[in-house]
Amino acid sequence: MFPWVDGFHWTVMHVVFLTIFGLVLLTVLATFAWSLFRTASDLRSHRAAEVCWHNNFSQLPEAERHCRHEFSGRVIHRVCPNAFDCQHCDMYEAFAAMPAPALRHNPGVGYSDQLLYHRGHTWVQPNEDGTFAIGLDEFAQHLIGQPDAVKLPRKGSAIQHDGIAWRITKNGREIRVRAPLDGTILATGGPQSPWYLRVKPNGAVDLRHLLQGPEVAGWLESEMDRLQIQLRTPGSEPALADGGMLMPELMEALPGADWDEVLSATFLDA
Amino acid sequence: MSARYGMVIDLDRCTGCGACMVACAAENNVPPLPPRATDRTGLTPMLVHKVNNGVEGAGRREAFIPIACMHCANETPCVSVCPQQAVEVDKATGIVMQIPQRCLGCRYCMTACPYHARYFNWWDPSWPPGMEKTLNPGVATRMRGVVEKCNLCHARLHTAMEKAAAAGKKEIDMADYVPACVEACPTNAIQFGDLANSEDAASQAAHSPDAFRLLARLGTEPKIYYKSRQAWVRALAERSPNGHPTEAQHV
Amino acid sequence: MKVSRRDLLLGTAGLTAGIFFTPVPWKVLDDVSVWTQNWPWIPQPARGPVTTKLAACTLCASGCRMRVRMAAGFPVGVSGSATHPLTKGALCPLGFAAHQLNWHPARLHAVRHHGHAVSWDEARAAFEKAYSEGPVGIVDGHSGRAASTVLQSFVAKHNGNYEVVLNPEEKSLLPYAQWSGVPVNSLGYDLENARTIVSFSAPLLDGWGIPGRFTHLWAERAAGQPDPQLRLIQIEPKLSRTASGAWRWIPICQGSGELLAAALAKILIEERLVSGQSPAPPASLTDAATQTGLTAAAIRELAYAIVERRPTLCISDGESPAIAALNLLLGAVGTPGGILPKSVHPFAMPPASANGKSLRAVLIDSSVPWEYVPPASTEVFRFAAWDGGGNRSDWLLPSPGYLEESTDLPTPPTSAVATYAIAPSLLAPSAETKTAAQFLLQIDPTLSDVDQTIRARCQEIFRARRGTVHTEKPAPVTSFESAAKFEEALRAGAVWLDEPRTVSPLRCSLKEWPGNCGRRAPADWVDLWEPPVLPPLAAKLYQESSLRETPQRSQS
Amino acid sequence: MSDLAIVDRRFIARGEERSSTLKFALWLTPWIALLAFGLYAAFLCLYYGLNQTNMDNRFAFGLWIFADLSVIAMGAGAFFTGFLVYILKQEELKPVLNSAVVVGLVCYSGAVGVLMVDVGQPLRAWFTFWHPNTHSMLTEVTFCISTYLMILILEYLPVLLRNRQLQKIPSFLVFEHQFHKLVPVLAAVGAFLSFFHQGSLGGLYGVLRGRPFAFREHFAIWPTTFFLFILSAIAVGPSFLLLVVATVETVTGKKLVEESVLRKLGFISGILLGVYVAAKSIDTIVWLNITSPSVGFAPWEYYAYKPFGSAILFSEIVLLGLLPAFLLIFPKTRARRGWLVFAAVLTCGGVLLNRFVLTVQTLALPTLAFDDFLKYIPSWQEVATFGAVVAYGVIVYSLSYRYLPLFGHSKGEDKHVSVG
Repeated sequence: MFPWVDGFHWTVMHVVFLTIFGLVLLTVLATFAWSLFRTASDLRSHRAAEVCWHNNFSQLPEAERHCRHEFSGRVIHRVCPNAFDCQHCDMYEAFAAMPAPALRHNPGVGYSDQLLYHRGHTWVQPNEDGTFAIGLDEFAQHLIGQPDAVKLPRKGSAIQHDGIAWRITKNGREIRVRAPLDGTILATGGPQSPWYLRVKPNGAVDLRHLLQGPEVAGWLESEMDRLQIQLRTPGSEPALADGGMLMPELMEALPGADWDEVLSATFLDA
Repeated sequence: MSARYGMVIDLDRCTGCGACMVACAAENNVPPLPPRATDRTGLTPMLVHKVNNGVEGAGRREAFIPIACMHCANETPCVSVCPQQAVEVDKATGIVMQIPQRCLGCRYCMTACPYHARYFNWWDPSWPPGMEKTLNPGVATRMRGVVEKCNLCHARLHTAMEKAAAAGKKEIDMADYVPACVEACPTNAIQFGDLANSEDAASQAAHSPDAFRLLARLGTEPKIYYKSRQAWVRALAERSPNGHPTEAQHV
Repeated sequence: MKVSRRDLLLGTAGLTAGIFFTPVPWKVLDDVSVWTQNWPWIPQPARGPVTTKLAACTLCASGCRMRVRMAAGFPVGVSGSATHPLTKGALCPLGFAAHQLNWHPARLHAVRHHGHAVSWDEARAAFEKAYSEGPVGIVDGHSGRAASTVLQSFVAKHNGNYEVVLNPEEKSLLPYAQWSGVPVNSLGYDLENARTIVSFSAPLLDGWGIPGRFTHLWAERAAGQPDPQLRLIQIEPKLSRTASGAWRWIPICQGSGELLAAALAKILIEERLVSGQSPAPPASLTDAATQTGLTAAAIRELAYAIVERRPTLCISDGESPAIAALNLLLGAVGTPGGILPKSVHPFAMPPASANGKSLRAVLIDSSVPWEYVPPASTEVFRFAAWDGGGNRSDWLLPSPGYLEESTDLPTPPTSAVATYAIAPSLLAPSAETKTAAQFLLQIDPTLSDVDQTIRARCQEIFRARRGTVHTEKPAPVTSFESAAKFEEALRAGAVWLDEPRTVSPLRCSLKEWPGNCGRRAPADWVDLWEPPVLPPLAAKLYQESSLRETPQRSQS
Repeated sequence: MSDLAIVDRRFIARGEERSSTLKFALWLTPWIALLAFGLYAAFLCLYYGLNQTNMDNRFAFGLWIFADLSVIAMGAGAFFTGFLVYILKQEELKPVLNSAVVVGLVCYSGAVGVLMVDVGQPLRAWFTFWHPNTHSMLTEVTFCISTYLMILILEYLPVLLRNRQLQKIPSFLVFEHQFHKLVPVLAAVGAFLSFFHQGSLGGLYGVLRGRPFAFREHFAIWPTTFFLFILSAIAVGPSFLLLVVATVETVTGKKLVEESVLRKLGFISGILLGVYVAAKSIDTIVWLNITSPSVGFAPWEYYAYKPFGSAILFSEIVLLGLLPAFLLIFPKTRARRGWLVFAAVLTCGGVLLNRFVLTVQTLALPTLAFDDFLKYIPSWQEVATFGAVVAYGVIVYSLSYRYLPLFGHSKGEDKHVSVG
């Protein structure tokens, strides 16, 4: 470009000067381009879900990061360091070995011992044919009630655990429901059918990170407590727990509440 | 050819009439600025300063110092600072050239010039209707927002060179190259010539004992010389010749 | 196909990156830069061949010869003409930008009556009515021109009154005219042969007389020299340009110059320092000292200084009999280096006459400066190229602008030698303009018209076979074979210069020392310099430099 | 809650305490007004030309150049903190990194904005890249500042992407995650660039042979002012950052970072300031006794004009140099919040004064024997434009503080603080 400027004459200084700045510019742009490239490859290799989840988890308030064994009663207080991926927890075996104290919880919301629960309020039901059914637990259902719309993944598409499995819209709020496990979508149900997704796991299945047995009750109870606190506005208590049971269509019932906060906390979202 | 054009201005002969300023402005198509313009926002490639010897009463004397671009030959302050080569020293003539088409108007060169010989176009140039017919064809008008200064009537040099070329000569005839201010001076106070040529009257005058240059100690080797038989005028060369500021102040 | 957000992002990114590999952005940059380098709304000079013509400046009576550079039919530059015998190439600062004057915003383009545009016919009708009702006065600012004869013969025929407005230089010569009977415009200063010049506040280095004439002498013989061949003694209250260029500056109290002159005369007579004859001044040295603010010793010293190098010539700023008397005493009247009568022109020069009639109307020629105040209760017809505002004028009559009128130029004031030249018109005068002479000629066609007069004058000079013609190099008049050729030369810019007059004593009869005429020294027009209409460039430059006080500057 | 407030809340990170939408709007209003007014003034300057300012041929640089130099010095905190954290591994400074980036971005973009108004032909500014004069300090400044501004924008990107709503877009979050790994590279490049242009800004005046008040002899190819500027910039950077954080804490009434972090900033600032003052003193002595007299300028004459008496030199070096350096280094005073902030204010004041002296006094002083001492009062257009930059800074910082994780998460540990 320079030679076109009449009267411009190259000097050694120009070469040195422009080389240095060329390099600087190159470095900067290369850095940018490289991260773009890495991002693209991450997205292609489905590592996005993991990255996002870890990021979100790191932002969760401490109160939402209790170790499951607080609910099982094996520890008094422990904050999960592993983004709820118990299979990577070096304490897993140790805790499993400990005897679970018999506790009686009354979460005030229905649950089933046959189901494995994800901390994002989805449950997993293993079928004998090796596939799994995935659904929304009663807590979440009562909260949301009848959804305005549901956006389910396409059949045959893949989901990653802790990634976004499907989206529900209610009262203009989008709820992102996290997938409890990895797999490929076989069939999709919905609010009407008993389950939302039927999934074929890819390869060996490891469900150690899902809650089961007594800890479920403990977990739900703590969730109820949280809900109590978050919804505590004058005159709302009776509405919330109707005879100790969580009433359905809670969002309809309490339009004034800060649902953004509640839903984010419930579905472990940012 | 490698000339070093310069001037020797005899301050004793200067009556401060201002003819050089007017002739310069007319030659270089300097626009008449709005009434708001002052001695600090004007366009005066040649500017005559009025100075005095600081004495009160009958002993008081005044003198006039015409100041144009000094065309510094050494470490020319305005050249090295320009970020985009809008100021250049013409190797063949020693003239410091301002290229308004390249200037972005950062005014760094103006802060660099110790002689305040550079001027910024604060206004869009404009003339009363019809007056643009009287613009000098040899010189392009400048636009707002750029710096300009004396270029020793480069257009006239150009004409002289064309004439020489037409006659098949290498050297120009100095009679053909006379800057407007030199031509205008009613007392011939300004000698113009090639300082590199020892035969040249100007270059001889530059070596006379009365000759001096402004702020010579800055080491910028200005090519505009001054001369005066009066000691107090010569003393104006330096801000503080021997550690003491000269009495004279700008009137 | 379905376009996801990701596709869009990638698409835009790719597009932005890709665009830099097309010529588009670079072309745009280039165009922008070119555009910024010639803003379309900035006027650029017309290209075209430049020709140089000789012309004469008509801003004042000096009639300096200029070399005017013309392009596309318009003047684009002015410079002095080194071969001009009087100016030697000098011009006044205004001259260098005067070629722009015709486009001055104050230029008059139509006849105006009390501010309203009217037609020439109405103006003519009004003037005819006026001089039919009573005597009219015609005021001339530059007497001796062919045009002046028109004005003069008109009043002669219609029982009018011809008045000439003199400039300060001419006024300073009035006393000698009164004492000797020689008309003012036949008197001049022989500066070239003087060795001491005593100036009483005369701005000798600041626009006095013919540009370049004195400044050259001063520059060659005086400037900066400790003991100059030409001693300039400036007697002036304030340190003017002339004062600071002078050999000696004698600061005196405002308006005490004439008393000082008297005191000097007293000393010169008492101490027999001079041979010249003049009545004894009544002044006493002591009250001269008190009034001037000088010590008696200083005055005596000054008296000795002014006669140390003769010839000595005293010059006053405007009319000043006492100073004229001092010149008489110094023998500086009618001798070389003093006040000399010019050779009488071969043709009759109209003497400036003013006899106090009560006038019905006044017609003011465009050569009259705007400062001129017309007599009260007269209808004023003022010719002017520019509206200088100010003084009363019922009728403003647009006259040709600069370089538009062809006129002849008789000897400029203060010149000791007679000259004659013709200013050609380089620009066609615009249709709506008329000179006063043309105006009168339309009213009275019997008057001899300007061009005839000029031709006649050329013939007379040619017949007299005296003097030289100065173009590039001087040639004697005799070298021209015909009057026509001679006139042609003059019209091409040549100047006729008479032979210097062999000394002719100037008989001045002065009974007694003239009393102080009580004339206040004129305001320092030199420093507060704002003639009604300045060339815009000049106005601009004096405003943008500390060189002269302009209204803006003097306020701040 | 009004709908607006609800939407507003959705952009604020979960669990972060922020003032109500109304209160925030009220806080912004005056700043937006100031910004708008300033933009109008800038428009006047661009449309009618620089005759709108009170600059002139003798005072060719005015308020704006002073503002640029100061603002860029203040912005030095950005590159220097990044340098400390990523290159010198001063991990405990991480909490203020994001703040530093925002401050830097604001300062540099503001400076560039003002420069575009300041030059007579902004449309030609890019000519410097087209046919640069490599001997000009200004060329170096132009190249460095434009490149570094680019870097700052890149560094700001991740902070921006961690906004509550933006981070819901997976690709953004992943990009942030990846980009964050490379930020040390940018920090290094940024440090390199800043080193040069901070210096060149000083060189800008040091090379003015025609202005003996500013002229300094060359050291290699650089005048001493080159190095003094770098020193003063990295000395004032942390102090200014400290001030910003302290101010935000006062305004919001929250404890945002550990006191130790601020003390550390103060200490670094103090040490560097000490070194700077020492160097500056030596430079001044050499200049007054050798450089200046050798070109025919009596040193004492520089301080012969009021208000630029020698008091200005004293306050620059002692009151606003030595004193704050002492306050910041001496543990007892550093430990006290009040003294810490006070010292930081003094430090900033000192560097501002230094920039002022160099830009304004240099031009005000006479050079020719018959020159006057010049006066210059900026026109309202100049002041307003300058005000716009300040307003712009406050607004951008306020928005960033409200919607972005400037100080990591005040809840939970700052495992994932972004970039410097």
